[in-house]
Amino acid sequence: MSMEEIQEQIITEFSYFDDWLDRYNHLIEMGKSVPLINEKYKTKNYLIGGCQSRVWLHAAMKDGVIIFSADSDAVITKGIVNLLIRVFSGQTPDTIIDADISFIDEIGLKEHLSPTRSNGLMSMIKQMKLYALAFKTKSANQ
Amino acid sequence: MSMEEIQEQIITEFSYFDDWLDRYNHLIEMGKSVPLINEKYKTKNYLIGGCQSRVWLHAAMKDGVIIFSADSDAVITKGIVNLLIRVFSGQTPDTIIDADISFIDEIGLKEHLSPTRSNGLMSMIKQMKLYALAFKTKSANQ
Amino acid sequence: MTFDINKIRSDFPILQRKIYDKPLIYLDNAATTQKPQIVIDRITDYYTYENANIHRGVHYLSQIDTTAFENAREYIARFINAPKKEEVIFTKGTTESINLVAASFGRKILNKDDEVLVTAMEHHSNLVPWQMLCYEKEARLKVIPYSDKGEINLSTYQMMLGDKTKIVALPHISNTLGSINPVKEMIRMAHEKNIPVLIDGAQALSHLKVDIADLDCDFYCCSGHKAYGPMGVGILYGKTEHLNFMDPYQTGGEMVEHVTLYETSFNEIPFKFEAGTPNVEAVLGMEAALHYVEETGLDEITAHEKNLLVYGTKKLQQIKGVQIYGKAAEKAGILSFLIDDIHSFDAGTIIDKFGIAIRTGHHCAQPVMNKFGIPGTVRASFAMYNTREEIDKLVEAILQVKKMFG
Amino acid sequence: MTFDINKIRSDFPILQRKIYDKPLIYLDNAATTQKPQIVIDRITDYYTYENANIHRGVHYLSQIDTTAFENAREYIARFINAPKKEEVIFTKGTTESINLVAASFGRKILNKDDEVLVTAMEHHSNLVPWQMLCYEKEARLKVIPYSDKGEINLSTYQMMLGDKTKIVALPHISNTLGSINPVKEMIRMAHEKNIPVLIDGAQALSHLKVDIADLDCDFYCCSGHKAYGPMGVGILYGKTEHLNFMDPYQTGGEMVEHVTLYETSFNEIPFKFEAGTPNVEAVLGMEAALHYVEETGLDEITAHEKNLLVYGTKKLQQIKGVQIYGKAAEKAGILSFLIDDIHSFDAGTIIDKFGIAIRTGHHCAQPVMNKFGIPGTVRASFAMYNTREEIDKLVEAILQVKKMFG
Ligand SMILES: Cc1ncc(COP(=O)(O)O)c(C=O)c1O
Ligand SMILES: Cc1ncc(COP(=O)(O)O)c(C=O)c1O
Repeated sequence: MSMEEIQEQIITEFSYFDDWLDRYNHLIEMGKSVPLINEKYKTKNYLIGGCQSRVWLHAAMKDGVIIFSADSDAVITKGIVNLLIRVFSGQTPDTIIDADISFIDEIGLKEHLSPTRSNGLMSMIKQMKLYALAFKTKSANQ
Repeated sequence: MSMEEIQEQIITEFSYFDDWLDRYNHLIEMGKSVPLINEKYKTKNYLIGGCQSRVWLHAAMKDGVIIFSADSDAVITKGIVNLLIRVFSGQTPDTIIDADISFIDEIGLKEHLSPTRSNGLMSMIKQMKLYALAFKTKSANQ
Repeated sequence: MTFDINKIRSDFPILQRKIYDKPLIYLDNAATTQKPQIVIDRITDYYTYENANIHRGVHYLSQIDTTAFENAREYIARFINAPKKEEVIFTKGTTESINLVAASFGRKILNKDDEVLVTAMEHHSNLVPWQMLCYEKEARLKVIPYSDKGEINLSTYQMMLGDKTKIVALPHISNTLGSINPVKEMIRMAHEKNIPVLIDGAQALSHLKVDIADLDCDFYCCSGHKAYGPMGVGILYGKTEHLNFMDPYQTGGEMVEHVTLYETSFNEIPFKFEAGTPNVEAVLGMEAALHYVEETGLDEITAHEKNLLVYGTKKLQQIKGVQIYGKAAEKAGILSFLIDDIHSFDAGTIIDKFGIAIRTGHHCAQPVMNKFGIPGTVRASFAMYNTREEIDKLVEAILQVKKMFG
Repeated sequence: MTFDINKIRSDFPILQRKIYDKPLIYLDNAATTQKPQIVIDRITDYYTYENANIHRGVHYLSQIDTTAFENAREYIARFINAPKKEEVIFTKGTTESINLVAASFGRKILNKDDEVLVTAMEHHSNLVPWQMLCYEKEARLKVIPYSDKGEINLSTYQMMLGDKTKIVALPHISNTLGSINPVKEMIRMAHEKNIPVLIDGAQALSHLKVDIADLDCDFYCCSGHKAYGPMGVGILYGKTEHLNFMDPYQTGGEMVEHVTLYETSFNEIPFKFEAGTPNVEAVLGMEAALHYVEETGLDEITAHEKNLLVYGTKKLQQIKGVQIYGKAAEKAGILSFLIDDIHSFDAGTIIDKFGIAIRTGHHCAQPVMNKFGIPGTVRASFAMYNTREEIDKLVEAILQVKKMFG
């Protein structure tokens, strides 16, 4: 599926929930199914700074696309990570670098987009794009 | 004359002037007749801090009363100094220490009473009272 | 004086607003308090009718502002019962006040192998400046321990006060555990050995009576914004002898007496420590805030917040799985807790949806979190305008959290 | 864009007030500027609807404030054309910004016998911190001279830039003489020898276009309150490489990343330099002020103030016995003068009675007074809301002064 299609899918999914309670319950559900990071990556090196909860993120390049895995000690954060992984994992570096993330606004999670240090969504997206950039540069240099 | 009488006199004197212009002209006049300090006292030691214009103040004890002399490089300040000297000079230390200076308010010069560092009226009064205290302590110790 | 909670609440305009269509329940008072209308009005009036730069100005506005500013200093000095008004220095907040003392006093008295004493419950603002100073001076930072309840053991403390101890820095009230520390007694003990004491009073001002003369502390630091006043102003109280001994901290502007290109002499206290244009607006706003507190009745406020603490503690303890951190016998209106093993961020995110403002995380006191082996807590902290009904709503929110993450 | 002076005047509520029954004529803008209604409203709104402590808060108010605060940083960075928004650090004012650089940068790079260059026209805030630093480090403060007109001689300056020069600190605009210094050229010259340059822009912001990227300065310092914003906020712009190299200045609160009882790691820029609760109110107020300036048109403001300067200079020169200090070809709207040999305090006291706010004295630039051998000057300084009619009133007042002391 293209990234746009996945985003559309997520938007549709969330559109079934009228209120915050159901949206968050859904997010919590999603938090349970996050592609878990290998325990050996749950170290300082893979920690994303600037989150109130701890988030570990790992990325690997496979057949021209990037595969992300992650974990967090907070469940809502895990849910958000899962959303991002659904969108970004399996995409090419270029797609990720140019990705528009306005779908987060549309599913009513805009509050997590604020440029603060209190939540990690922006940091996570930044880190994912940085990984993409790094892989792109690396393959260009090969 | 008692200090109260002098203050009354000054209040009466100023009551003839309706507006600030005449009051200030009077003050400037008074500035010209300030009991001039001996040039040898126009040194750092006799300078009063906290005034925008420079004020030198000297005090001497004579027959149980204090005689003040002063000068300033600004004319209005000189006028104010003169007022204070008329009130305080020739009085006993105790009278000076306990002096109520509300007459300044009554003659419409309250603006110079603000506890600021921009004008020296408060500093001058403080310094005069300090002199009085010093002389009192000195004579008590003799 | 009667404590009229409805009147008080109507004095704070923000309490009329809604968050997610629910009335705002503001329980983040240890982070910053809300402002009564008269504080907002004071600021508006200041900029609408009075604004000018103060000191040395001969013009009318500058004169009335200077008078207002120095009168505010006098009022605030009286409010905290400081022996002299020149001992009250305006800073931008508690953090700056502590940094000022560390730099201008600590740096001057501390030598290699000397010791600085702090507690293990410090806010970072009363910890990191001393860490840095000790590092620079090759001195030792010694940490006064406390019990799991959040109480400092006085005899341990007394034993730690040694010949090498050059300064003690203590929080009046812990911003995480709520403990009201026995600072008067601790100051007395330190003074027996001639050791000066700094009190971090960020959480105390306007919550309980701060009586500098009675405490006899050497330094006291607090912030306006945590005491119903505006942001950008704080107090450093210091004893005259110390302030005169200290070098200036920042230099420039009105704090100098005489300047040539190569030499400068400094003004007297408090001006010596107030470099640059002072925040007149915030000082006048802080005066208005303390006025409001005085009129409302500080004792009544203290009692009201204590009531809320007792009620809130009882209610929270009735919820299965809620663990409260900080159980000192003497405790202010600060309630830190965790629900089961739910992450504080998860809990906070849901509680927020009820229109309830609470804080989550480490509250700038990471060592406290380390002691209890947790990444953070949820913290509800009370002010004069809070009510039992608001605590009931918090309980509802907590039950919802349990349901969602249970 | 048309520059509508009547509209502008009506935007500043204080201009409607009377002093001694006369309309206020505010000509003390170099000390502090007045505030337009939208700045006052921004503050009122902030405390009425939004107030909270920012960063790390998960609750709604804290989140919207954090966003607003960081958006303000972004806007302000753009306003001064700073290359990166993290290079914009909020301080309490110019004085603090300069002290921060002296302490965290100067102290780290300066050694015995090194040199710091300043001009002989500095405000004390850009002089005393460097004096103190040189004293501490046994380094030398070297002073760039200027002509009687108030112009720096560029070739003398270039000659003074030597191997030992470690930092140059310059005023963009002199607060006493009004000279607009050729800072871009001076920065270029210093950079040729790899010497970093700090610009004291207190008098420049909102009076002329400040373009950091174009100037290529290493540090730029200014205050909100001199640029139509609230008191209690200032900017330190610093190049990333310097800011990363520098140690923190004040510590505590949000500027740390990780804290244990004995060790601390610091947050990244800009937060590393913003210890304690930030002055959210003042930052948002400053943003509103700069917005207002942008909408009014900065070029038009500059032109208007230049007009007033030209007009005022002409009018003052027509009065016999008036001596103007500062006659640089490039000059901002700052007019220092003396009338005959009348003391500035005498003149100022009378001028005040006309409802005119001017400043008298040494303007925190005593070395400038020493150069000209005078104790002080009378200073009229212009802002966007001043008019020719106001200058005419000033002239009337000066004539009265001459009459009274003549
Ligand atoms: C040139 C100059 N530098 C520095 C300052 C100090 O600014 P602040 O008092 O806002 O820190 C001023 C203001 O008086 C100034 O005019
Ligand atoms: C105990 C304590 N000390 C110091 C501070 C720092 O206060 P400010 O951020 O106002 O400088 C706080 C506030 O967070 C605090 O709670």
